[in-house]
Amino acid sequence: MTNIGLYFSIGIIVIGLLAILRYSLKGKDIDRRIIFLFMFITVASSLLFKMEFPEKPTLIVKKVFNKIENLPEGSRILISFDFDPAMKPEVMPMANAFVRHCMVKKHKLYIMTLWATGQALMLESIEEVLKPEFPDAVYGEDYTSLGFKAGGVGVLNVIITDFRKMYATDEHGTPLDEIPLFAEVTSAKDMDLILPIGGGAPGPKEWILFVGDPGKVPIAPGLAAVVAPLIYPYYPKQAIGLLGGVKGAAEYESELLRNYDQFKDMDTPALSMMGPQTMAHIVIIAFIIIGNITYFRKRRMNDNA
Amino acid sequence: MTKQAILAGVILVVLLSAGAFGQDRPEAVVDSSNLTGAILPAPVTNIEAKNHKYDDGERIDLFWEKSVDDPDNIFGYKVYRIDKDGASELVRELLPGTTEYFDEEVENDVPYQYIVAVVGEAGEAPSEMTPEVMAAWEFFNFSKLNILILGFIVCGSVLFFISSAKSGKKLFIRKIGGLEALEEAVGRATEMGRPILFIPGILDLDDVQTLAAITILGKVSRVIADYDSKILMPVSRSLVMTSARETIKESYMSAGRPDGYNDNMVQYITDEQFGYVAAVNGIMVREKPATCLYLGAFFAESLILAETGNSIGAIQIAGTARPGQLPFFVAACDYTLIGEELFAASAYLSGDPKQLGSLKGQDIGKIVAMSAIILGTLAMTFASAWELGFMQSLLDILNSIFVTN
Amino acid sequence: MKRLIPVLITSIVGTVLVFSVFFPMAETWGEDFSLFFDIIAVFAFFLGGGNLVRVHLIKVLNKKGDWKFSIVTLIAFAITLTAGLFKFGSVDIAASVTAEGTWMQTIFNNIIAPLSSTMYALLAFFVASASYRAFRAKNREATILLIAAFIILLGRTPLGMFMTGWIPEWFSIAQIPNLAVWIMNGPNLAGQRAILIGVGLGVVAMSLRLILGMDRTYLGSDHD
Amino acid sequence: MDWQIFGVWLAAFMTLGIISFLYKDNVFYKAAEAIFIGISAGYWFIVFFWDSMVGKFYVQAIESPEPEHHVWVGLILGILMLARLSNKVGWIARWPLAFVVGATAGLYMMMFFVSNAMVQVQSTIMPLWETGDGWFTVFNNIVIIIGVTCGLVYFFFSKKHEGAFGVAAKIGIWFLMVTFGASFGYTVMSRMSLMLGRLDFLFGTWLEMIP
Repeated sequence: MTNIGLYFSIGIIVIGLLAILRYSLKGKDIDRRIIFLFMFITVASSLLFKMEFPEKPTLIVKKVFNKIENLPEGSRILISFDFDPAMKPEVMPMANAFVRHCMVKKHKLYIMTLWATGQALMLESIEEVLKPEFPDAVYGEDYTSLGFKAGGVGVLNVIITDFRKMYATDEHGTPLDEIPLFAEVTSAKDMDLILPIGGGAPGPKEWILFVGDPGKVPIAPGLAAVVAPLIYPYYPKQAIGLLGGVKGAAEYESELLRNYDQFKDMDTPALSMMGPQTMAHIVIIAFIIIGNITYFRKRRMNDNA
Repeated sequence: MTKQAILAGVILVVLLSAGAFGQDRPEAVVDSSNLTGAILPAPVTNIEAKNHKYDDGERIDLFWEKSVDDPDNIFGYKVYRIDKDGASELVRELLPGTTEYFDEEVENDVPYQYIVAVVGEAGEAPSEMTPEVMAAWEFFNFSKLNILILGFIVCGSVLFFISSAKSGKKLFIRKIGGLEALEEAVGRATEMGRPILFIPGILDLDDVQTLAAITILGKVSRVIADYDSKILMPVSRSLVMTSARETIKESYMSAGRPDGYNDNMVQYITDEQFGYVAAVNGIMVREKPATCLYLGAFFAESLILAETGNSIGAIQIAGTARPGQLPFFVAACDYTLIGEELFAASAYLSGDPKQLGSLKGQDIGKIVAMSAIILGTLAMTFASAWELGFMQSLLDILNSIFVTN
Repeated sequence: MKRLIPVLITSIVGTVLVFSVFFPMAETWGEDFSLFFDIIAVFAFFLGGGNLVRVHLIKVLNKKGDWKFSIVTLIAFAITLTAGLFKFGSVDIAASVTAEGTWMQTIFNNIIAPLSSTMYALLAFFVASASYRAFRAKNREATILLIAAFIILLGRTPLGMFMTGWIPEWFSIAQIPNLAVWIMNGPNLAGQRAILIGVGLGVVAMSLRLILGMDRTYLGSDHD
Repeated sequence: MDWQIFGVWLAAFMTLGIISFLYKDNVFYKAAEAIFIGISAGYWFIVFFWDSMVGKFYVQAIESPEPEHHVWVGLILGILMLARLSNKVGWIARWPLAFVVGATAGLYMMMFFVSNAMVQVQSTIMPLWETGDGWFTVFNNIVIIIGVTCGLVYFFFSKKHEGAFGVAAKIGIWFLMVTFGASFGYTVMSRMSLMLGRLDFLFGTWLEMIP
């Protein structure tokens, strides 16, 4: 049913654009209300009919994916949920994609947060993605969660030398020494990869400066779009790659879909958020082209006249 | 709301627990009771307490080298402050790995001593007591001397060219397209019998861009008064309304037409950003101004205004210093004053040689900036690539000139 | 006299605050100014709000144009003021006027918030119409603008990769999405910096003109 | 009637009223606009009033055990503002205005000079080439240096844009154009998400068409 709606609206948009193109060949400008109408139909239909496009990852995202993909099975990966509900729509998809990817590659997952407000989001990811999708994963052996600890950069300064100094127990009160995952882990330096997700302070920047740099641990941050340009300069020396905003998350989701059949039914919030935006971009691009055609036709007609 | 509540809660808990810790055992300066038989951790070394420079006498900075047992065998550090009567107070507990503490709870010109104790399983290992130190009050902030000097160079050159213009020296000032078009735009509105819309941004009078807008309004309203055309000025701040009225009134006075002015030219709408935009959009489509001027601080509304203005066929001149909004004005308006041009506009429009002189002064600032960038880059490149000593010293000099903290 | 005193006030206050940053004891004066300013702004609102009421009352009394809507504005204004001054719906009189459960909060959530986010959302439409009209290769500058915008737009869609994905890995910078990232971090950064430096210098010169009293139309005239 | 549902319908009508402006000015837009102006003007005054007069002035100057007397200066300047209500003493209202203008000019003069001019100059000083840098990093660094200097040349007021200087100014304006084009393109996406939010409200929360 939805597919019919989707094809129907794409059909309308394409036919409409062709009609406008023909009109513009006469060198006439169209009324801006027609553009408004197109934008409305485009975004509304792709929202209503869940339009999604496969994304081909940019280099900077691909490097993160490849890193997780190529680490040997059983590598230790730490994910830090350093964000609050306001940032959630942008960065939660990244967190979930990372969790899925790490679990499917049978890496050992260490989950924590530096934000008090990140605690609930961290749990949400564990309860709604990790547990239902990987029922075989055993807590303590395949993944573990340290929960929230106040102190920001202070926490980072400690765990770079010793987790046990900061965390006597995990989130559930089990002493770290009783958790198999921590048997051979002393500090954050024992991680094979760290994935800090967020956009404020403390966040990815602090992870790079206080853990990644001094501990020589590879870091691949997931960032809210507004802060992405501020973190770009750390790539490629201090961050092996990064995911910026919904687009980065969508590229990652799409890469997961392409490589793993088992994920074909997973929900892809970033891809479905990208759908309407991509359509809108394409329509805007089309209008820019049409505008230029109109302009050059008009100029030629004026030259001839 | 809930976020703030959570945040407030967290802060409260943190403060309370800090307070609770703080009162734990205030007398325990040297608590080395070795009950468990474990060995005391090594104390910190090279402890140093210094008056924080260039403040109002409110802070003492404490530095030390961490214990050799940090982080394996210690729980953390405790900072004790001892006043002149010998009474000690635990001021803070710190995490392992810490090597500094800034004490901001001190009184001006009172001597204090400090001890940093390493807390381990067996108890606390205190450091040596620091010599007496006072939080002294300084008159001048010498760390900002470079800013003062650079400021003097730039301001000095502005003042120099103002005074040289006063003495009648001729100055060349390049044409600024948007400002050249201004008079023509006002003339066009007069011919068409339609009003001129002036939007001074959405910030209050405590923003420099709004100030720039008001100074430009002074010149524009003079032209409007001369042409006897009509100005519409909806504003989103009451103070801006008051100052705009004074400005326009003065222009009508000096144009010799005091009766042409009335208070309704400037209208307060609402402080709410988009409420104001909704109203301005309404005014545009109903009053159909022939010329729209958007000068000042603009945010997301820039494009909403400029596109609506475009749909009614108005000539639009915009100007803002906010890089984020310039693209929209450049795309949708006929002329745009980019950043610096906005602040230069009123001097340019005044045609007054003294004010034009200040523009030339600004150029000196640009020369300083450009030379610093080029010299600095070359110095840094040579210094790091070939390890040339004198290049490094040149770089150090430049860094000390431009350092800001 | 009527003009001399204000000019002196501007010059003295301005000069003092310029130098306040260099003296530790005066460092907080800037914050004091913000406090004064907030208080002044409240009083100024009596003039602004008064103007609002006056304008709409006149419209209603003269039955001019859209006078019926002016009634709506006046009523809405009066209701909000009353609800806020007496803190309607507030459980605790000491609590914030916009606290949970107050009328002010309800008004904000159900009227102001949807209205302003819709107004904000209109931008999506205006961005499209502005691109159609403005991004035309009229001259060299406009063409550069067009190309930069086009690359960034393409880079943010799968189209960009689709078109240039064939470019080999060693020259992957030429792939449009990567090129888009570079434009943001290279030329865009340079342009932004030039603007910011210019603004910094422009503000210095303008402030000097104001403090020196060279530019003072905002102070009105001697005539009244 | 359920107030929750009433709230959603009210918000939906407000939303549609504003959107209808895209077609043309109409009664619904005028109604939404009138309500918007009245309510928001009142709202912000109330917020500022409680925040500044009570939260700041009353608490600091009167209620506090150690009253801060200088806060009264603000109150006096504020009261002087009201002189505008009278034609005779209206000119006194220029004093607070002059105070605000002077303070803003003085305060921001140094602030802009430091945070805009000096900080940006300092962060542009960087090595063109460092051991281990690829050709592209070097290229990018050169582009930034050229861009900043030529951009500044464009802003020169007191020299004719001709000869080599003119070429630099031309390159400068090109850089500015790239900046504008790129920033425009980059923001398109965030503008779209705003509209998505509103449509999601209309189709989802209000009409319940989205599952």
